[in-house]
Amino acid sequence: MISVHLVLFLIFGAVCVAGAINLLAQSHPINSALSLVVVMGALAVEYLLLGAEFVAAVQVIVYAGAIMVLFVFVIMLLNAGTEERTKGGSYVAMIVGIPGMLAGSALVAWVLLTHSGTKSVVAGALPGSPAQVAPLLFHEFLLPFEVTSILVLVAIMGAVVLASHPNSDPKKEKT
Amino acid sequence: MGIGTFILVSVVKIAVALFVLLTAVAYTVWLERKVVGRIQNRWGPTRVGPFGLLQPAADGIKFLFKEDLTPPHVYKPLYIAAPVIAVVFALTSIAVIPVGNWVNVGHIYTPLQITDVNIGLLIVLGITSLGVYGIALSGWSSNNKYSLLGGLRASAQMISYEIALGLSLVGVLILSGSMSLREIVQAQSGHFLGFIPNWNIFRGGQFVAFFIYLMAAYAETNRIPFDLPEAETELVAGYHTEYSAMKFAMFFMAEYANMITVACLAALLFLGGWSGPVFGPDILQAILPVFWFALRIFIFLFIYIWVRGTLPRFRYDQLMSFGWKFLLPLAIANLVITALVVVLKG
Amino acid sequence: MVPLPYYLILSGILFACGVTGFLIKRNIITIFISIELMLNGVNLSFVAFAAQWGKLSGQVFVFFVMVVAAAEAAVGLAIIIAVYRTRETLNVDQVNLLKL
Amino acid sequence: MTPNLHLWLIPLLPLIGAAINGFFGRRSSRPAITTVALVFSGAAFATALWVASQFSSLTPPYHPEILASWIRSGTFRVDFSFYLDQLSLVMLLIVTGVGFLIHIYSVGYMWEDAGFYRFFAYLNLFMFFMLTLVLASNYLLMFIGWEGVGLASYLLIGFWFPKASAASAGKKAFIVNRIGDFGFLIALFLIIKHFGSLDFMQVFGSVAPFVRAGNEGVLTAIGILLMVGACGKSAQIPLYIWLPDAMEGPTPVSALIHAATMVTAGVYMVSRSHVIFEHAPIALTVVAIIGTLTALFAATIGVTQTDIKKVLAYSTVSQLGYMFLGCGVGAFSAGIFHLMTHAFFKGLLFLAAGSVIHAVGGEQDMGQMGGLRTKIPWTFWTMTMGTIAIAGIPPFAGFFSKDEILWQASRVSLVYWGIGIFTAFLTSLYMFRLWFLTFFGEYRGTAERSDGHDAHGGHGDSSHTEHGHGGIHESPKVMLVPLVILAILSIVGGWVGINNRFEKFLSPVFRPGMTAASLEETAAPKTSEMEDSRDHSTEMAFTIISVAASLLGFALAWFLYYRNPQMPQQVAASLGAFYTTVVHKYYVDEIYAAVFVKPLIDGSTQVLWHGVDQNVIDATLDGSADGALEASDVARHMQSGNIRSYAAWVAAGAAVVIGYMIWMGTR
Repeated sequence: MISVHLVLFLIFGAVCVAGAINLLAQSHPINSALSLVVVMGALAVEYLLLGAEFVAAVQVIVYAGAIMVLFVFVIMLLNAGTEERTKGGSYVAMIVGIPGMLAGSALVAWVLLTHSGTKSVVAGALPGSPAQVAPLLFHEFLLPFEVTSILVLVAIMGAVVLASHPNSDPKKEKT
Repeated sequence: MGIGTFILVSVVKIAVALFVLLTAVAYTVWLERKVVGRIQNRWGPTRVGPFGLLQPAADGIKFLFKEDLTPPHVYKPLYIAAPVIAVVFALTSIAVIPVGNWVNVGHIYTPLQITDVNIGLLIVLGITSLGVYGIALSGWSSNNKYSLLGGLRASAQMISYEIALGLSLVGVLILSGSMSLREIVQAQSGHFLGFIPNWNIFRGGQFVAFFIYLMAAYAETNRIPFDLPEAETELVAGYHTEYSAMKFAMFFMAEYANMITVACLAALLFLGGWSGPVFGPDILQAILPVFWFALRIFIFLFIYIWVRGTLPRFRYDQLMSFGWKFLLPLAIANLVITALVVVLKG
Repeated sequence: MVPLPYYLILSGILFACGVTGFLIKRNIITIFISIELMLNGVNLSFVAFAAQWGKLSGQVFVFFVMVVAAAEAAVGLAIIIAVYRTRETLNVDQVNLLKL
Repeated sequence: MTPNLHLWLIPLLPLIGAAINGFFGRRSSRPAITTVALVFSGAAFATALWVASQFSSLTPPYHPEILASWIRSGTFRVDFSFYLDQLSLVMLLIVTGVGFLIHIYSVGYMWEDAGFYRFFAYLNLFMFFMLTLVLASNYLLMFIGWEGVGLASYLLIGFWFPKASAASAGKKAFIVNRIGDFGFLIALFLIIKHFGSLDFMQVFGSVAPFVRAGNEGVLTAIGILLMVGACGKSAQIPLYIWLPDAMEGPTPVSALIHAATMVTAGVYMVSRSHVIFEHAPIALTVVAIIGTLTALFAATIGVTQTDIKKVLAYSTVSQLGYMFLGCGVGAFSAGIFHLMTHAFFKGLLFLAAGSVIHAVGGEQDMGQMGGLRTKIPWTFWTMTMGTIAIAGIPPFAGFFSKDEILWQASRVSLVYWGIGIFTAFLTSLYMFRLWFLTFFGEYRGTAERSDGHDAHGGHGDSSHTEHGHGGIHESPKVMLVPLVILAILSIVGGWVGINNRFEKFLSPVFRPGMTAASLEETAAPKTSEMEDSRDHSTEMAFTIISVAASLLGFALAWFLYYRNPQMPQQVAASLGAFYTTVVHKYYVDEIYAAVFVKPLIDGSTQVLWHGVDQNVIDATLDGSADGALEASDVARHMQSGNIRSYAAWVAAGAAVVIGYMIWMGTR
């Protein structure tokens, strides 16, 4: 089963990377969004392999099922076409950003490969079923939980205020 | 059992489940036409076969051989992908639905269920929530204002009602203390007060939740009275205006498959699953629960059709305000009360 | 048995892709999507570390990240809509009033 | 124990008056302003009198009064503390008394002036600072008063600031005083450095051992620097030049500040720090020489002046010279004595002169006066008293004090005495010259042409306004009353000095034994046997000689300016160059302008302004500003308003941070 685990990891990891690359390659935002959905789905499987089944489920339901739908919805609403290649733009992003990003990731990769030991995790190493996650979430992390709830409330109100015409019913734009 | 047998059994189960499901879909369509016909004082399909029983097959063949034309201005990749997505997700969710007890076929002891995961319910919810993409993308990619409006409506409506749907199920989860559909069903076994079955709708007092679930399920499946995405009178056919032939059939299948899925969930969560009087020889003991389960599904679907034949359509803002201002608070209240009861009973 | 660094490197790749998308994309929505990609990469590393140290806290953190991401998506998309209404474009290079 | 005298009340009262008049005077009526000013200055005077009545009961006659702690750093501490001894008591009475009288006088004199409230606010302010100066119990507080009176005098000299000459005169006074204050400050620093305190008693107490430790040089330096300060304030050579110009101010100001009180602050300061001077004979000699020279010098100038106030101004300078001479020969009590009497008669003379000027409608040139005797009898008689007093004819006040000083000077060196006698002769000469020119002969002025009775002192004094004035007339009562009082004082004021009562009264302050000892150090040995042998006879002889000198001066004045008034021109012509030199005040102002002022201005303009300020400081500043501009012009391109470039910077920064942390971690 070990090999199966590794194989599954590699397969879905490849799917993840492919999705990410596609996200970059596609020039149409909706394709990017969908490829991100693919990435999320594959990540959910990775979570399952790690045993975090509840996380995986929430990943699918909340992330892929709600947030990304919101993205797609907005893309449809604005009917965003393929992005136009404006000249000028930011050369800094190319000159500084890309090398910086590459350098940073190279450093991180080097550290991971050399200093993080060779500890391995078996499939389902840490069973994160709702029954195990719930106590943690509602006892130890109760305060953050409530705070995030308030955050969400504020975010909803802010979204309504931002996205609504002064003379229109906010509900339609909120979704 | 070894991995080989595991894979074999899985494949067999998948094939059977798909066959049964698609057949059910086809005959749900037939059933609907018949029942609505009777409600509207018509006969419905009668020509093909006895009582028009072969009508679904005829429709299928028609869909298959009809010209599959693609309008010029559509965004092709998604236009093609959308129905596939819709039908795939609709069919996938059947994978975790148990239809009966464990059975012993030959010397293989296996559940009547493709796979039993302990978060089955969550998986179902997730997959159905992904089903939105099919409709939304179809609406958008077909580059047609009717379709776009339909798609927007559909996605907004489905996201809104998902919340009420999920919250209405939480009460059941609290009662049964598990997310595995099988365990939920087992938690509803037995009777109380001598004869009343131990179903959540009775015992757990989840009839409010059941009502909410019913409403939300209609909305989720874009059925009357919430079928605004495909409101013929205003949007021609909504998101699948531009679709024809097999693609259209895929949306059709997806819709009815979703109906069956929600029916299964309703049966499993509220109506005690496949529990029922079991007697007779082993084979009968194996079959009877499936029968009881199918019966519940049939009743549920009948209500679906009945409602369709009866009720008019909502207005869109009515739909939204109904979902957000009525169902959602009701579901939350039900959740809180259930939780309190469970805590107080210890 | 999968060595933990694999997960971490996968998450790193995803994060790097997100950064790159942020850098090379001109469409606000795409940039926003890249941000979500970064968040996903981080989540993966959270879960992986949770598995390594045997602490579920890591997974709980993922929930918080998701909630924050949801809030961020709501507000951010609202902002995008507002921007589109006012400037009729989604190209960030043309939404650069924030200069001296 | 000694009763609490509440000395702080005395300076405070005028301050309150100044505040009230200064803040609310603009909108209040003249009677109200008058009331405030007079009430508060009078209250100060009354308090001073009460203090004087209590004074005999004080034991010891040194009465410190610490009000608040001001500076505490380590062992060095300065308090807001007043103290009272015979010396400060005398000064207190002079300042408050004469000040009060002049307040009264000013009411009449300034009545018509627009800046009525301003004038009294300044006057009260001056009283406050002067009293602070007098009552201070340490050098720093004294310095505050010192600067304060300088400020008040600046404000009052430039009282008619629209007139350019007045403004410049004020500035001149201020600047010249700065020079003196500079010396004073350095002296204070030296005192702090070597005595670690500024409190009079502590400093004076530690002087003797300090000298015994062989630091007489330092002490001499301190003394000379103090003298420099005194020169600035008291208009001594070489810093006297501001006083004549100060006559631009209203006449009461000239009387109060530039004759009676402020200019004597230097004398007070020197006598206050007599201990230092007694232990620094060289400094003492310097004081004496400066005083003598100033007396003679100013007197000679005074003879030739034609402006009545200028004459009085130079006479003031010369009289101050007398005082310093007295201090310089160790006869501090004599100096203070002359200070007192001089306050009486010179104040009187100035006020009378103001009355004269007021009478003839602002004319200050004696050439335009004459024959006023009958027209303004009160002024005439009071001025006569003052003249006789300053001329030093017994039994008037001036005689006693001047005679005392000359006598003490003669005990030190006959040179001082001789010059003093000659100066006395010159003094009576120019004073009687003024007297004759003003009140005798026939009227040479043109005041009749004007009419109307509106323009009084204020406008009259500001000689640019020559408008309406009703003939020649006597001043109002409010101006005459102080004249009379001061006249009486300048008659009897000297009698307190008969057989050294005044000196004995002050003896607790200036311990005569100490003085004698210091004199033995300073003067020639023969002075010491003067003490007993030819003491009384010689004193009589010297007295007679000085009186004779005064009478001679009177006679000469009578001969030149009354019997045959055309004579002076011939004399002047015969004197020729010397006369012109004296008329032009020995060209001192011009010399100063050439030697100090012009180089200073040029240096400031060329070197400091154009050179240092513009080319160095401004250049540095502008350069740095431009550099910052350039740098930020480069850096500002980071803020392109483009989200992606921001993200790029973030990414680069993140890479740097990661690298740093890895480096730290792997090290």
